[in-house]
Amino acid sequence: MLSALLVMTGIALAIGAALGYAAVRFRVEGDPLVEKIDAILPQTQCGQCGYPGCKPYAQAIAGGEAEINQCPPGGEEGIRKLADLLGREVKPLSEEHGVEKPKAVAVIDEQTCIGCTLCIQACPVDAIVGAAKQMHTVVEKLCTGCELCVAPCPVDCISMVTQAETVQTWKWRYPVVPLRVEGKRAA
Amino acid sequence: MTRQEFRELAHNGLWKQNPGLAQLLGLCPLLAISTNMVNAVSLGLATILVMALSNLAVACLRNFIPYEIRIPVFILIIAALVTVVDLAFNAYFHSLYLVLGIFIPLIVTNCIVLARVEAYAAKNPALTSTVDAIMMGTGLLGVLAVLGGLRELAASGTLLAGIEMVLPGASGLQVFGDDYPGFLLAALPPGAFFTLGCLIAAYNAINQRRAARRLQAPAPSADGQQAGASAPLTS
Amino acid sequence: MRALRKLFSFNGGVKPAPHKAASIAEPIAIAPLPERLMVPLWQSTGAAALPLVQAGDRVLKGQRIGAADGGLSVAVHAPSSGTVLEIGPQPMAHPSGLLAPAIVLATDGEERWTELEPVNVGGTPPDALRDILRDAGIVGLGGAVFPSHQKLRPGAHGTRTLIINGAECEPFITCDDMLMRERAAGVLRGAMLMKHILQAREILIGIEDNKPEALAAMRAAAGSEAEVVAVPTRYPAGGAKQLIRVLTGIEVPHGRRSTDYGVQCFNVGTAFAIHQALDHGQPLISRLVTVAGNVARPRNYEVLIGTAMREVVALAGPRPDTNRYIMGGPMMGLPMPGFDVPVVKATNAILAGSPTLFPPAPPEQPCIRCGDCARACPADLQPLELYWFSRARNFGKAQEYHLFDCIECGCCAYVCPAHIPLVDYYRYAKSEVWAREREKEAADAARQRFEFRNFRQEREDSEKAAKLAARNAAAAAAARAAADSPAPSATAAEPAEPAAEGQKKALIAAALARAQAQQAAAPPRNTDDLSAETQAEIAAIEARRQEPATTANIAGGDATGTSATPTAMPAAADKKKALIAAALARAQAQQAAAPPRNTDKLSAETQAEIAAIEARRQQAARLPPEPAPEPPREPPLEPPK
Amino acid sequence: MNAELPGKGPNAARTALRTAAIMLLFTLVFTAVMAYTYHATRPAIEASREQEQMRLVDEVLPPGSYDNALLEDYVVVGSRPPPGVDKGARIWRARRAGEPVALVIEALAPDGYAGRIALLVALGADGRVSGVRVTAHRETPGLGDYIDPRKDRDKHSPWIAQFAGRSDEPASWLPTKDGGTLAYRSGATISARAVGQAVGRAAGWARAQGRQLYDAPAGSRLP
Amino acid sequence: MMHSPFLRPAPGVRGVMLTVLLALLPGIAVYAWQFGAGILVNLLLASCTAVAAEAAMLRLRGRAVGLAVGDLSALVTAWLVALSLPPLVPWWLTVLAVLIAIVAAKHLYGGLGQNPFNPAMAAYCAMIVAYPALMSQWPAPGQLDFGAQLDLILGGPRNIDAISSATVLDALRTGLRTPGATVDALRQTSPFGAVGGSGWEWVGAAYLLGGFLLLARRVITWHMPLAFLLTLALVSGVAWLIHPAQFAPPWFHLASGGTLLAAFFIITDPVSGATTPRGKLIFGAGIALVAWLIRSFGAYPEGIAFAVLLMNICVPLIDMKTQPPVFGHRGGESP
Amino acid sequence: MSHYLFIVIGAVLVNNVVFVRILGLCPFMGVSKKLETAVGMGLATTFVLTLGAGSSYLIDHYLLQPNDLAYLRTLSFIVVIAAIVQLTELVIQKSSPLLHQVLGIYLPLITTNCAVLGIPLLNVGMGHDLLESLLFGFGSSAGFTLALILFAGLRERLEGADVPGPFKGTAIAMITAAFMSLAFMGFAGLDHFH
Ligand SMILES: Cc1cc2nc3c(=O)[nH]c(=O)nc-3n(C[C@H](O)[C@H](O)[C@H](O)COP(=O)(O)O)c2cc1C
Ligand SMILES: Cc1cc2nc3c(=O)[nH]c(=O)nc-3n(C[C@H](O)[C@H](O)[C@H](O)COP(=O)(O)O)c2cc1C
Ligand SMILES: Cc1cc2nc3c(=O)[nH]c(=O)nc-3n(C[C@H](O)[C@H](O)[C@H](O)COP(=O)(O)O)c2cc1C
Ligand SMILES: Cc1cc2nc3c(=O)[nH]c(=O)nc-3n(C[C@H](O)[C@H](O)[C@H](O)CO)c2cc1C
Ligand code: SF4
Ligand code: SF4
Ligand code: SF4
Ligand code: SF4
Ligand code: FES
Repeated sequence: MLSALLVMTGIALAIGAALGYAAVRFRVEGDPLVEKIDAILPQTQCGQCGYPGCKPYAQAIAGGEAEINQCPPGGEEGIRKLADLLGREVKPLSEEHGVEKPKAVAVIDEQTCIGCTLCIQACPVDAIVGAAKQMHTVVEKLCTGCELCVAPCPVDCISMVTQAETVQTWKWRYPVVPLRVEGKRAA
Repeated sequence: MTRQEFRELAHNGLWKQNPGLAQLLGLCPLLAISTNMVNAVSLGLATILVMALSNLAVACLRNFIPYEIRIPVFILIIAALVTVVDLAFNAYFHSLYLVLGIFIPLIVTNCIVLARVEAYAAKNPALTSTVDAIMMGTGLLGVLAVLGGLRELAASGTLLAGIEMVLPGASGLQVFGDDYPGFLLAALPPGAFFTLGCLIAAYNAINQRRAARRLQAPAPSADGQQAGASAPLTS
Repeated sequence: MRALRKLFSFNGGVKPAPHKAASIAEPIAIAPLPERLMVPLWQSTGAAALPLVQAGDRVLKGQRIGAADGGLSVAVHAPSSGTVLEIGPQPMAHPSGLLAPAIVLATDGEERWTELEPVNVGGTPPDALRDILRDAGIVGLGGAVFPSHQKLRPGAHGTRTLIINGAECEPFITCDDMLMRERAAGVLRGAMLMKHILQAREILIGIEDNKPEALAAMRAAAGSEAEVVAVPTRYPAGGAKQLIRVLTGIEVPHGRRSTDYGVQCFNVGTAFAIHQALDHGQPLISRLVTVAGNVARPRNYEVLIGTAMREVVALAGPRPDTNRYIMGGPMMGLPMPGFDVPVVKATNAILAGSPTLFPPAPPEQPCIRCGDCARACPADLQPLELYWFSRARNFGKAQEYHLFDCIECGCCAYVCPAHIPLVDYYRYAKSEVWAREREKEAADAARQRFEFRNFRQEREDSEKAAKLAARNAAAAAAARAAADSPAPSATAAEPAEPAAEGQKKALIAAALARAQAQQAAAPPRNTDDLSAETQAEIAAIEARRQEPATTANIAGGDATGTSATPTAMPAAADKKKALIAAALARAQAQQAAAPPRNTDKLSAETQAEIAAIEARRQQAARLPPEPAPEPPREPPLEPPK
Repeated sequence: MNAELPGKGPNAARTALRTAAIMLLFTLVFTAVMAYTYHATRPAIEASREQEQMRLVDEVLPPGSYDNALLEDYVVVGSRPPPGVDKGARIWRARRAGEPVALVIEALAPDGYAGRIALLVALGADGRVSGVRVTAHRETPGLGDYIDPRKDRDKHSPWIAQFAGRSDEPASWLPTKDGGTLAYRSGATISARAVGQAVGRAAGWARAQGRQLYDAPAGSRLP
Repeated sequence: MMHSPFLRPAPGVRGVMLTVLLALLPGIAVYAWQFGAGILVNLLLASCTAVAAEAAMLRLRGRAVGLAVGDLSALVTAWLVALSLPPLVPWWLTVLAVLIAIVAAKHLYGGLGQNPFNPAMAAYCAMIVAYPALMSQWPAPGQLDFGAQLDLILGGPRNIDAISSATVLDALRTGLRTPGATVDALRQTSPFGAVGGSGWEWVGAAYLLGGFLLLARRVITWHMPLAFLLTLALVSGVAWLIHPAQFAPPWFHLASGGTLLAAFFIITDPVSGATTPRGKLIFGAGIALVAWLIRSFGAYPEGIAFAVLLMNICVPLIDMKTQPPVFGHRGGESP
Repeated sequence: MSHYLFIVIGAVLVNNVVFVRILGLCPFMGVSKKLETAVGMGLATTFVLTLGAGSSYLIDHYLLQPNDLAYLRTLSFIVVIAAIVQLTELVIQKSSPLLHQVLGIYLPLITTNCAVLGIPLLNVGMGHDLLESLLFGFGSSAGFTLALILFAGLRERLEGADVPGPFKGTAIAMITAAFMSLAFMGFAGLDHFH
């Protein structure tokens, strides 16, 4: 009994001291992971993930507080990349945070706009131009489609318009694989 | 603890976060010891015991454990409890002890034990922590039992052979006839991997079908539940 | 005869049946002038041309009707004289089936040329020559429609060898063959001009050895000026990299330009077009097109750009079961979405297809990894791996396996026993990768702008810290006053309350009425103290407002057109261009004055816009926080924080 | 194990001391728990172990045939083991009223199909084999593992039982196929041959030793 | 919509598989001639099971059944399973093996083209591990008439010593465990023919013929068979030269067991094998090396099946590391 | 000499930790989705396990056995291994930031790899001496690394396969592991030929 206590005391003392010392001496500084995660997020800054922007969400993921499937604009592809980076399982987009939509841009109905500047303040990427009491316009190229400007508008003049394909932005379709028989799923 | 909490813990441990099927933790004993049902269930019980004790101990002591040495302390606690269980098996179920071999000491590194201690017991009160451990352990035990049963049945056509090691006087079942040629592979490592793979697939299939049904059921109202309840009968 | 040149060879390749004899039986014919010509604005790899005419304008043959926009763009010209009917979305010779902006001409049958100015090549500096070629609309006629003026820049170490590509390796196509037979002198003259511009030392003309007449004609024309080399017939010997390899032994890796290796390669048609552009001042308004396949009289025609394909094929007598057109050869050609798409500069052949001639592809079977594709691939790729990863949408891996080295020659799909449309998978993967790159760029830009905005807000906050107290007081007073007014201070963001709802409606009605009134009564507005920039912006927006029917709303319901959007109508585009130019100038001036900011990486245009916004901000900061000169106009909202 | 804890001041030494002290406390408490359990269960464990060994011995030697404390009455084989016997093996002596009854030898067959086969051979004082048991082997399951009676499909007359009572010349303990007298199962001759030869060698050696093995003092080591 | 290339002369997967089946016919004929028609029963049994299993799996997975069954790949697998099992195994063993091949090794991975392991060899390995006794009962040529064979296949009583004469590899492996035995002495005994096992030499020659057909029809390339046979000859030759009493000579290794069947029909399985030229050489050589090791030192007499599976495991890495240089990246003649 | 060779061959191939001894499966399943991470995890485990095997032997041989403290094995081994993990991390962090970047995130995971405790316990059970313990530890972890890398290669390829729905993900990975362990059974016997 005594020998047991002595032996374990020795081991514990050595290890406890070493770890306690090490814990203070070699603190891990900074977290490059956040940058890597942030680089994957779409930077829409829409807050649908439940965080006030992409960077905070990235920090939350890195800190283990958030799941990787909370960003609807990033969609399935984004989740896949995050899973890859973090070595986690791919999951479907969390329903409570929204659904993946085709990219849209905000369009201000200029007839209706009263120039209140509320949307300008809401837009996280300065994509809206206009001054007080001037009707405002969205610079299409800069708009990330975050929809943050839609709610604040007092006259509901902002609508989200999905972007149509042009010949230049057209993507080749996934070649259809005609292997599956419709309606013949396993019962 | 409320009923609701209890059900939540039970559902998590038994199904949603099942260690063997969903979290894929504690795989080594799961695969190595499930050659027959008796071994599997025995190790499962031992694991439940260790998990419950260690969760209880950690939940009680959690306020005294400094953050920086929490993991060494957790390991210390688990290892001590495992040793206690190991000694107890050695003393009172000696033949079983011989069969389970190093897998009793290995409960220490069984990731699920440390995972539950770290993720649950370190943050929750004693009672719920213990329940959580028991539920998680039971989830693992369930998988162990199914896996052990399937493998034993395929390999030798028996069930619960060797039960006399635990319950003297009881005897196993010869399920298939005497001339069953036996599928030895099931008792070997490939059979373990394969059977667990199929169990996981079955688990996925059930979950997928449930999810599909939930999608089909239009509203989460009373009739939605009804549709969900009647579906198993009709399908 | 010279001593035989040592030829090299490339791996892989296939030998499909040539099917060329039928269309070389008769000489090149000139296709008759159609009544209507559709000239797409987008006919080169870069951006679409900017239209220079408006609906109703009269144009002459060869008149420039679209100007190059950016380095990889070239001009487009009226193929014949007539009237501009409309400028707008039209069917396009593109597999997507999407409409693209085009200039539609009604021909007047007079074929009246605009004034043509031959160029004194010797006395013109190369840069000017390149500009002339750009404005003559010269692009590569070998299929890639890459602007030739860009390729005519000598590499870092000069260009040693100019290769003229007369290989024409695709089955069915014979337009280069016929061109070389009938217009060898012009081709050679074009080659000499390019040699001059590139300061190249030698010209090699590579022709597949199954075209003896073309070889003979070119040899006769070349004399000692150029070396005409017969190369073994094997598809894709005409691929630029493969031909360079065969003739010189040089392998040009992906991502490198052949000029870096002292070689440059042009199609024979391109050479001829350059000869016409420089020697006769004649822009690229027509090209040779092989019409073959399911037609009674396969033949080569000289066709005006913009002629509907249906009319061209009609000349060759299509058989009744013709169900589709293919632009290009059977290996690399693209299926056309309809019969009425126009001939474009990329149209080297139109193959009429029928269910028997080009039967629908057999169903795709699983890849059995037999490796036949890898053996056939002239780029030495592992097509099966590319396929595996493209199919799984694992584009990162596909790129690791050199997806972008694939030249889309189709050899792999040709030999694949599983009948997998391999090239389609690669095209799919490539366009997804490009789309992702665009998204990534957009995300990076958005991040920068977001960070910049946060930074600016902080700065403004601290600058205004002193004024804040006073302002708060004022705002509070205003709010109190507003609270007493008939419209209480409920915010519009609470739609649940019926009162708020009604109020919102009222507000909208009021705002609408105001806006309309504003429009009706010409602008006695409070814009007098705005800066020139802001005014320009507003003018642009006003202009847009005046034209409700313009831009994309008709095209496809998409959003407004910035200058890059091809759907912009000419007038709007012109106005916008002017505005943008102004903004640019302003921005540059501002940039010169202001300290460098973290927006430098943005495009000039975007920077201009940011500059405008900045200006506006400063403006707004100068304005009193609650200016309220017309109290009823400003709804009682929370003061900006 | 991460070192990512909140820094609690720069005094590393003090923190280290404090954590060490707590660690120590935990260690002491839990070591004490273990030590206590160990001492509490020790008798039961010893008993179980002996029981297990006796269970094996009982399988090769009828329990009533001797009256000494068999497990304490053994000699150890030296570093140069005799043929058929394991290095460092024990040989237990069963006696009735002090008279030799049987030897229980830890034997070894080095040439099984998949390596060594460990055996327990009981050799009566009359030179007859009393029983043989396989204690460890790696023979192919389903083919060569019939040498272990628990795996033998024929539960009524297990293969290994055929050694009991034999006193004939060990040289003939070969599979019938090799001209010996041993039966074998499903063509798996190697396992049978290996076991037979090992038993024969061990028994032959022990017989040749005569009473020497019984007379050596308990716990002594043979040269 | 239909895309380029618009010409597709390739024969289709069915054509490829049909060639393989045809190329197997000479081997099967000689097999039946030497060892009796029992093998034909097994082939039939395996084929029916394979087609049924393939169709059932496709249906379960909601795929078009006709096209995929029509590609004949299941038949190739079934024939190769039947040809690698001993010809007298009971019927249920053949059925079980084919089910493992088609269901577990092929369709759980998504069917044709996706399986990382050679289905036939996976089934063979599973069977030899599960039923080593049944799997080592090989008859001598001309030993049993068709009726007796049929009876055994249908599950009749098995008197092992009457029906089985261990294969030469087995005999060699076990024989060498007897102290003092030498290869030469052993080869005087019955199962050994002039070079390989008696009777098997002829079957091997017929497989060789089929292999040349596959080579001529470009269904397979020379890399794998050559690397495999050369390496096997090389390692066994070196060992034999060093210690002729303990190691069998190279021609014995080449002519016995499944060597020739494996060389042309099994290791060449395109789906589970390496695909790059260098990769194929490594793959073939690796199989030979591992197979020789297992034959000479391992617990199982015939190591080719395990060697194939083991090299299957390495295929992704081999393929990754042996990518041929892409056009322009050779670094050869650029200036 | 060949005795030591057999220990290594036996530990790497014949009694591969993962496929035959069935140890270390959680990281085997968890960290094998990408080749790079598999290599990192393998290297980290090899380092720690080899050291752990050696130091466990020393503790057992010089501290526990002389004092009849066999029951403290589990506890002392795991504590020492945890300490080794931690110290390795510190040493690497200080001496080679690059290596730390590669291995850093795997080190903490190693403590819950049951091979890390299982191999030292097996060492004791098999009565290995110091050199044998080290070789056995090294061989086993090399076997773990080999299994992990090969498995990761296969899994990367499997990502593209059209696996039936319920089998996607871990189920098919398990089945792949089953075939791999079947293949490794072919090595049976290679560690004790005559
Ligand atoms: C080994 C094991 C197998 C199980 N199999 C099933 C099953 O086949 N079907 C099922 O509905 N639940 C199964 N369960 C899950 C529990 O019964 C689960 O708690 C219960 O289904 C409640 O889930 P629900 O609230 O989502 O309906 C299983 C649990 C374990 C541990
Ligand atoms: C597979 C393939 C085949 C080609 N075949 C020819 C050809 O036969 N003749 C030709 O002029 N260009 C052919 N090209 C286009 C050339 O690669 C290259 O773009 C062209 O010769 C450059 O000349 P250009 O810029 O004048 O068009 C082919 C391209 C590819 C990818
Ligand atoms: C995979 C496999 C495992 C075998 N395992 C054993 C075994 O454990 N014991 C045994 O005696 N024979 C075993 N054998 C059988 C022997 O190889 C051999 O066939 C048998 O002993 C016949 O020996 P003979 O040559 O003396 O007739 C096995 C055979 C195979 C194919
Ligand atoms: C040359 C060649 C060899 C083949 N060899 C095998 C084989 O060894 N085992 C097998 O199951 N299938 C074989 N197949 C058939 C097919 O490739 C196999 O069923 C796939 O692995 C199933 O996906 C072969 C096919 C070809 C063309
Ligand atoms: S949901 Fe996505 S895009 Fe929106 S803020 Fe969160 S991370 Fe950014
Ligand atoms: S304009 Fe609206 S939708 Fe677009 S980025 Fe700004 S706030 Fe988001
Ligand atoms: S040719 Fe077709 S089937 Fe063969 S490997 Fe290539 S893609 Fe696969
Ligand atoms: S299409 Fe691409 S992958 Fe296919 S053969 Fe041509 S270059 Fe190779
Ligand atoms: S249980 Fe063995 S590693 Fe997790």
